[in-house]
Amino acid sequence: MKKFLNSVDTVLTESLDGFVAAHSDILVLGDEHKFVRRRELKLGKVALISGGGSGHEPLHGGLVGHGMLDAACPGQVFTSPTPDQMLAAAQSVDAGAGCLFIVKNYEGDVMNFDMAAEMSEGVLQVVTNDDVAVENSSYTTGRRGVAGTLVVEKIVGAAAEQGLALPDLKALGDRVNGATRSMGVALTSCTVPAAGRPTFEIGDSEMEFGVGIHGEPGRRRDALKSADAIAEEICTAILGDLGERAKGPALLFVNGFGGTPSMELYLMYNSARKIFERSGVEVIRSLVGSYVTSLDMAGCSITLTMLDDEMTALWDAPVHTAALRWGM
Amino acid sequence: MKKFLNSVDTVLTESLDGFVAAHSDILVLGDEHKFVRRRELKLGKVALISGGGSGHEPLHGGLVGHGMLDAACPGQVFTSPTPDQMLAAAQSVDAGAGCLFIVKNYEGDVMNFDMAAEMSEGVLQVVTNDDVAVENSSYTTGRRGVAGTLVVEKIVGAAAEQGLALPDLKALGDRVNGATRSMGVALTSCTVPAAGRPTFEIGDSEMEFGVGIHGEPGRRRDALKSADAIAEEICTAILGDLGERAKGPALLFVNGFGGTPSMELYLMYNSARKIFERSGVEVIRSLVGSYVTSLDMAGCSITLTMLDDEMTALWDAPVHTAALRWGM
Amino acid sequence: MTTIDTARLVAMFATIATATSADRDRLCALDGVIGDADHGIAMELGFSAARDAVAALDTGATDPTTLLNTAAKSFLNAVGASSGPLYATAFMRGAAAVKGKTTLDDADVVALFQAMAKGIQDRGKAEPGEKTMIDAWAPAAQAAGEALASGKSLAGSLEAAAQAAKAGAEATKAMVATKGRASRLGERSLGHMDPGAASAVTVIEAIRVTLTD
Amino acid sequence: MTTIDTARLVAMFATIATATSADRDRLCALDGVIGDADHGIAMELGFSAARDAVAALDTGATDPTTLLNTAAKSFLNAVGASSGPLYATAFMRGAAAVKGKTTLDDADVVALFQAMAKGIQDRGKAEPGEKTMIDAWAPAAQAAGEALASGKSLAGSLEAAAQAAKAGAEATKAMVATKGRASRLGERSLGHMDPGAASAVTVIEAIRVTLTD
Ligand SMILES: Nc1ncnc2c1ncn2[C@@H]1O[C@H](COP(=O)(O)OP(=O)(O)O)[C@@H](O)[C@H]1O
Ligand SMILES: Nc1ncnc2c1ncn2[C@@H]1O[C@H](COP(=O)(O)OP(=O)(O)O)[C@@H](O)[C@H]1O
Ligand SMILES: [Mg+2]
Ligand SMILES: [Mg+2]
Ligand SMILES: [Mg+2]
Ligand SMILES: [Mg+2]
Repeated sequence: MKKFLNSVDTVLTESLDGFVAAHSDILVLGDEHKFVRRRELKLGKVALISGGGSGHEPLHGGLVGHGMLDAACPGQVFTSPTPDQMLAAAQSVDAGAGCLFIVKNYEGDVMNFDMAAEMSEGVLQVVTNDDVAVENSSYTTGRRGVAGTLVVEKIVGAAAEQGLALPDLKALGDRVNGATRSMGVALTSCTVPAAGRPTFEIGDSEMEFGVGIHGEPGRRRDALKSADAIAEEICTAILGDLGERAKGPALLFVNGFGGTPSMELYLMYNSARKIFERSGVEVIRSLVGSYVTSLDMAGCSITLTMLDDEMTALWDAPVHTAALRWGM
Repeated sequence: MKKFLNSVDTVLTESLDGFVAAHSDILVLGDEHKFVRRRELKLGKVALISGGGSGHEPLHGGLVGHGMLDAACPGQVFTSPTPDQMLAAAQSVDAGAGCLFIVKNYEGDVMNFDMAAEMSEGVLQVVTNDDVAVENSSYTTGRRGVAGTLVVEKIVGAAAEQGLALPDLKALGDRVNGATRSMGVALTSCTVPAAGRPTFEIGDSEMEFGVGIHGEPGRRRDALKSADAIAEEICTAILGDLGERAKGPALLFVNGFGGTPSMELYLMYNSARKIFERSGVEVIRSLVGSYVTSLDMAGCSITLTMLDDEMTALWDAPVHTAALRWGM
Repeated sequence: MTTIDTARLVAMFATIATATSADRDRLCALDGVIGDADHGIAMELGFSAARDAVAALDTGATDPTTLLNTAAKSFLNAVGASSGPLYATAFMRGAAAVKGKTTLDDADVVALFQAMAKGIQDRGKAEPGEKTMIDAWAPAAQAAGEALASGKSLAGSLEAAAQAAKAGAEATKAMVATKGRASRLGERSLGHMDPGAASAVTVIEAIRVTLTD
Repeated sequence: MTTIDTARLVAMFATIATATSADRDRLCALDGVIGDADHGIAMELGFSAARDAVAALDTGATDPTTLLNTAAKSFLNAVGASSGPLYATAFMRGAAAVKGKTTLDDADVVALFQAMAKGIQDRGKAEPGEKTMIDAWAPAAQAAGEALASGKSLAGSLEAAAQAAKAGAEATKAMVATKGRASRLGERSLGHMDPGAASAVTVIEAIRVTLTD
């Protein structure tokens, strides 16, 4: 295992300490590293809380700030945070209008957030499940929540900032999730620090097609193909799943898994954009970068969100987080 | 070689096409992919032009936009752009107040930019050489220009936006470069697409200490150490080189080389910050991310720029590029 | 008729903690085959936390409900895995089932046991046959109830539960996960015991041992 | 006395292009030892571009200066390596040295040759002994000048230049790069010929062949 670390036991806390120190203008660290929250709260605003296993940085901590999340709870690597974290976060950021939990669809996460929700008052949840690769996986019942979660967090975050009420935010979150599809491919495995070796073996000219963001198996192991061929298959799966809805304005998000550089991501974006536009999708917003990672895994995912005017305006609304910032 | 690509001959143009398509709100592509320039020029403003070998993305194309570069010329991977590129870029963005070339100190780059400068009117140059790892390398006479180049481009870019004249911008660029020191370490090699195999061999528990951003040799090959030990040695080299100047306010920039995820970069930032602050440096600005990469190389560099009030204000000034954005 | 007081429940958590800790590597190995190899760690962490939390209580001033809720909470906050909410819910439901009692008789213990199984099922929404811990807990709870109804003692009832759990866990080997976690493995999951079902056997056996002598 | 006209210079670039192209793999291999393995590609690219550019000129209406400047520009814009500006400067300086002439006599050709060497040195700021192409070009230029001064023909002068280049390139094997590109290799660079010096021999030999028969 080749990583910058001092001890596998302190990777998370040291990294979080650095993260919060580097962004102390906008972030505060909760006691016992239970959560990261935005420095300035807004009275009467619904609090948006997300979280999940660590190893997907900048998701979710890097998406905390004005116009997006109020708090994020980091679990151990690829492991759900525990309800006391969500409860501590909620207590810290609840501004009197309730909380919305945004949860990626993994059994551990869903059950832990459910318990926290049951132990609180005034909490609703949005569970994201944008991954069209597989219906069930080694971690989920139903589809996995992956990179599309960022899109949900951005759009719902903007609406929360503008004062939308809790039930409306939940409805909006479900709507954005419903308009979003993703699929990924891995060229190499990730290595969980505590495990010390790659999560899966993969040959020099193989790829894992439809991989999950924990390195869990996807649709199949396949020979490494050209960027165009990979994009073609991913985009076709996304378009097929969207069906009739795959027409008109959309956000195209090409996400790196941690070990793939920006040169390759833009090349994939170029392929994907052509394929989508050929079939009647109009790419009016774009995001390219490593935002929802799987530690050091080389690979990428493609996410498409069909936009309406409201969603587009909310996507464009000002945001100031460690990882996404515009308009302020 | 595991990369997303269609053909090694078209990697750069396809990636650039994707890049400009994703950022068409702020960028325009020059004819024959000779340069990327900002969409909106400002009359009477000195034009800032940089460039260099590709493979360091988002440097330099991702740093084109309001408050930073006016144009960037991408060479082949790890190879200088040619003077016709700089000349075409200059012709396209010169707004009547001259051009400043910002050039990383590599023989090929320096000679090519020199020729372009000689063929133009009203051009000055800033050559960055922030890497303290080695005095000469396989590509340079004198120190290499590495991640600190981003800091020069940001600060000079802000000053240009505010209307500073060409000679003053050159002086400022030289001053920022003079206040900046960097050093990097590689855990894995990069793979140049055209070569198809890793640039250097490195053992499973080795690191290349003081590596260059083209994977060129550094100070020495060493056993992989803890993050703290690596940071200690890099920071000590930087502090030693700065000497008396290493006191007071500074920008700490931890840069990933392409294959290292954000979790590890923040952990390194945490280590480095403590070491610098212990010795009297006050970290008042921070940047953590993969901005000056070496294709898919795993590793990172640490850059320290000693700040004065003017430089701090210029760092904070609004910027809107693909890779750096704030204040607008 | 056995009477279980708070102190005995404290001892029960200590025994479960020792047993799951001893079982850790086997459980991790089982999870490594069809999951993410951390189930042993989760169980050890969870039950050590529960053991420590209930050991810190003043048994004289604590009723079983409070003790079980304490165990639930500490288990929950120690474990970020699926097993955290599953066992936490089990103990919370058990706590509710014996609300108001200061000591537990045979029927109370069996009711608690059945509430635990029900809690796991409600939380995880797994059906028997889907290759989860429910395939050990559900038959165990049913067997305990039937044994008690047919006049067996608590010892006999928990004995029946332990045997049913063991058989249920064994049966998961023949199951292909069709829903949830291991389902992507398809046929690959065949022949391997579900780790959560395996640990359920360990937990239930530890409960039996501490509550029946 | 030979008279070199524009057409002969066109032929010269064609010959250099053929020669460097044939030499490509050897030059890449040499660069692979102490540099980045692309020198053969750079030389092939640069001289193919120069050949094509000058071949497209109307030789009747083009003087040597214009031809050499055209070659310089096309070489420069075809090659992103160090050799681009070095050879481009060489040809631009050569062009300046023969400004105003429509054909070149022996002294003109030697002056052009010396200006090229001077251009490389001015652009790259390398001193002899630093293991660069200058270690071939500088002695070659000097030898050509001395030969001409001592009464040799152009053929004899270029013969002397080619021999000096070959000896100079050979001598780079014994040099440890102390400055610039290969210096980090220290002793590792010992024993290997500098690729730029090696290609200089090829270029100079191609010049000799085309301008002297
Ligand atoms: N929905 C569920 N219902 C019942 N049991 C479940 C459910 N999901 C998982 N389990 C049980 O949990 C076990 C895995 O637990 P553990 O490894 O601790 O959690 P995780 O899967 O989050 O890593 C599985 O073997 C299975 O028995
Ligand atoms: N400053 C310099 N002066 C003279 N020759 C140089 C200089 N720098 C490099 N060279 C020559 O260029 C050769 C390498 O050329 P090439 O491989 O084409 O360029 P690059 O080094 O940019 O890849 C070296 O072998 C050396 O002879
Ligand atoms: Mg597990
Ligand atoms: Mg787990
Ligand atoms: Mg070379
Ligand atoms: Mg080169």
